[in-house]
Amino acid sequence: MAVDTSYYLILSAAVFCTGLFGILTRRNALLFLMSVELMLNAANINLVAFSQYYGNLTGQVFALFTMALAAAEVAVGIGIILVLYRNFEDVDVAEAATMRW
Amino acid sequence: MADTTWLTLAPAFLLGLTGLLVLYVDSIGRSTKGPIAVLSLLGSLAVAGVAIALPDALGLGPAGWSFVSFTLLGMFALALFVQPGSQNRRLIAGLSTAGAVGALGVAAAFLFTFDGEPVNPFGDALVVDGMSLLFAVIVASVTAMVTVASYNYIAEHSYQAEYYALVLLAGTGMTLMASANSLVTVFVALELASLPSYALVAFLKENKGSVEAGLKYFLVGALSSAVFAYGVSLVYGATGSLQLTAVQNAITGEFTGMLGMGVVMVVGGIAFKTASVPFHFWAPEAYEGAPAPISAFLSSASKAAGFVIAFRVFTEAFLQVSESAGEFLVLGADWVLVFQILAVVTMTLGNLAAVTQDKVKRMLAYSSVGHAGYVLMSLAALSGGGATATAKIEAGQFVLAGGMMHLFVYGFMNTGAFLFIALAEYWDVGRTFEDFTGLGRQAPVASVAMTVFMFSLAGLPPFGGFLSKYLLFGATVNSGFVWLAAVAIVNSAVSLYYYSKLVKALWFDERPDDKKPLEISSRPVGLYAAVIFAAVVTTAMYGVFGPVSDAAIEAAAALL
Amino acid sequence: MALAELVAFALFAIVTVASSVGVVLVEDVWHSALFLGVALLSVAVHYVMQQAEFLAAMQILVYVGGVLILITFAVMLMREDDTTEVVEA
Amino acid sequence: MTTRPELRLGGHLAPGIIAVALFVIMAVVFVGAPLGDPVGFDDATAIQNETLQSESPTGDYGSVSANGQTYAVAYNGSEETANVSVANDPGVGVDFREVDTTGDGQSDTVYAISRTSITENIGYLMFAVDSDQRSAPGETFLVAFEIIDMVLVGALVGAVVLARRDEGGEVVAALGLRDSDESPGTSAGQVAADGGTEDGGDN
Repeated sequence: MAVDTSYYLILSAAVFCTGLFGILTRRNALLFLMSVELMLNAANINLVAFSQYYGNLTGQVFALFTMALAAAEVAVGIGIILVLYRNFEDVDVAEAATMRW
Repeated sequence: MADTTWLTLAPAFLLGLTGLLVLYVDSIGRSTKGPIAVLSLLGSLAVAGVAIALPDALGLGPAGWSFVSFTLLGMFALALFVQPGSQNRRLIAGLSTAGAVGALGVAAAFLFTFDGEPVNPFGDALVVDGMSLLFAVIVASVTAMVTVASYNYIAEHSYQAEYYALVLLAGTGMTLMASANSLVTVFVALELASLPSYALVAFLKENKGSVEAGLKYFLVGALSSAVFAYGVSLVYGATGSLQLTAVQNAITGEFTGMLGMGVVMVVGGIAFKTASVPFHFWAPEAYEGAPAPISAFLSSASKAAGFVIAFRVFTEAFLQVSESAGEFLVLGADWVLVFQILAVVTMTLGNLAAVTQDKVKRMLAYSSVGHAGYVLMSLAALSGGGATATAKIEAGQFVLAGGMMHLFVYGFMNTGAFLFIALAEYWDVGRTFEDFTGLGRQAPVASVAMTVFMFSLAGLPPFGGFLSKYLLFGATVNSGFVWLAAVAIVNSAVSLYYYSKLVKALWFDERPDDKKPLEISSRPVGLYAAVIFAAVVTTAMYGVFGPVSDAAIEAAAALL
Repeated sequence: MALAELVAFALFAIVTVASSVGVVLVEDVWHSALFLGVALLSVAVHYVMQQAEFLAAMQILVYVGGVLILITFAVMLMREDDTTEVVEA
Repeated sequence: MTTRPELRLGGHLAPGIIAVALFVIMAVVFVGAPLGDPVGFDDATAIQNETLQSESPTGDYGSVSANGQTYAVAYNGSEETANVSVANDPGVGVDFREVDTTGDGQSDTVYAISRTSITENIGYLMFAVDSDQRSAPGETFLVAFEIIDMVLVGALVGAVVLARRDEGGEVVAALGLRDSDESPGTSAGQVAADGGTEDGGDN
């Protein structure tokens, strides 16, 4: 067993923070969606690493559920983004500002 | 005799099954899909029959089989493609309402016959106890009012069956959130409540406000669910399990940093669902842009469901209470302190922002944020009250019960208020306070109901809101958090200003000359029924409050 | 052996982090989607290294095969013809 | 036409600092966490050390409990590392192997060795199947699985409702701009949420 669990944790922290950075900087709704995917993946890396650490499958099964939920979330998200595009001809989050943000 | 503990989940089953059934019924009327719908319905029923007849086949147990049939039903519902236009609007709305009322009846019956022994249907991942039943009652009654009101509100729209199905599925998710006893179940039930809600907020596809609200709700929701998932992964990392009691037992103090970070992130996920700071800013947008019945649904039922998760997760997993050893330990981060800050910031921010609004729906949205702040006090005041652990536990039970009762009353008064907005939108009244002037003469019954909701939300004596606020604030003082209660009382006083501003507009203000005169000819039955029902319950809360608050105190006692 | 695993981890960790940074930093949404694909695939490699082979398979099937295709479709549908700079606040 | 990826930098200072600061905090916490060697799922670690619970007077059979069940085992006590024959076959999930730990020539310990793959175990956990072959620990997820099922129904219904374009109750092409069409939303699409104003209620 070569790789320490903490290495994986640092990897996941890096991916999580990258996703957070993307959310803070990018206005494009699709980019936002992709950044959220990165963050969910970071959570999954953690879960798998801890699953290995404890020799306990709970983490792996939960990671599977997270994947399924991410897929469902993307489906709904893309539906909303499509409708947004039809209404505003843009997917810029700030562009859709009928109401104050 | 087969194991029947799964029957305790009947409220959730009823809501979910009705949601799927609505999709079937909608398909049966169509020439091409009718036969498929009937066949798949029969197939699923046959599997359900097998499930009951052969409980131990394949080692799955009755729980497994009942769920297999559920899965099949869901899969077939997908196969019947969603399509616009509805065959029988009345049937679909009636079926949905019947499902919600049925769930309400079952939940209420279970609540009042509850013997105090928590049941674990399907292992440890779920628990049915007093608190989950109480919140099932709240969610089911809000769902029922919303489905009744929607009958008129979405009368002109396509995708009726899908609308009701989404509402019912979200309601199922909220009911399951109330029963979730493991962080996995919490997470997936939260998503079940959220995903249909995103679609519902953006349901008015041609309306820019609705689409924008849907987008913002979705973006913040996706972000917070990612943060929540990461928090859960850290809690798992610190303890090696996800089941709440197991988490509590496994907390050793070895991984304090990781656990603390996980707890803070879990707080973030819950803050989204309850529309609290720091994930509150979606709330005014989403509530304002969404169809008004959906605003009512989200601001009442969804908020209650978020809080029930908070109550259960934090008291079961991150709090160690031992009366015999005299222990009352807050585990992980000092989340009580976090909740104190969040409560003060949330209620102050919500109420101050509500004061400045000139649109009624947005004012209600901000006031809903303020009310989240009040309920947060019940977690913020947990650690106070007395020198001994026993005294602390008793004080904690009272604040928790106060929070539950406030959510219970809020479920009626806030739903009613938003449904009155739905009524105003139905009449094309407009959105600002000025637009509402003179409505009292045109629609006196609805306006009286709205006046009741406003005064109740402000916490004035004759109405339900007074009782729950009295209980909540009193319990907070009892826990030794006088300053917190003082902040809440000041906030309530502020809120009286903007609530009475609306009442004044309804009854006393002269209509400005530049506004076109109101012409209200229709009296939509569904909307009226829901609004009046909510008003009657809010007013008659004196009769209901006693027994329900007893149940709430018992439920809180089971937690601590 | 331990060193080999460590090197493999470091290599793929660099790929994962670099491509996820790429997702948030590149100009074009389409490039972001491609970078996301690389990131998701390299995460699958980490899963294999942690005895989660099934999860790795699901990662590729569900994420790369499903989610990414969906995002790609959305990108294609909504991409503006000329790469106009999105104005930042 | 393909374009080279271009980085967009600048104007990201504050979010960048936030992200890096968060990363540093997390990294410090993770490095500081007293994580030992991972347990993992290898055969070597999945072995559960089971001491013989009872032994026959002749020393050639006994009972051993593993995974919550008790099995009768028969073995030849004089031969080291000999395979144990198991009386009531626990299935392919668990193998028993005897080992002489005290060095007296008598086997005194039986190891239960997991033979179930991780993937198989994930299946058992996910559907809460009670099986002798379940060897890895973990919680059961039947409820979560079924809730996910409902989530997928809800998500797909929601996505289809949103993404489908329809005019006057009739489905037209699934995609495209609304404004490029001849007749945008008719009265069926008009909504009251903003008081019925055309501009989406920005008044």
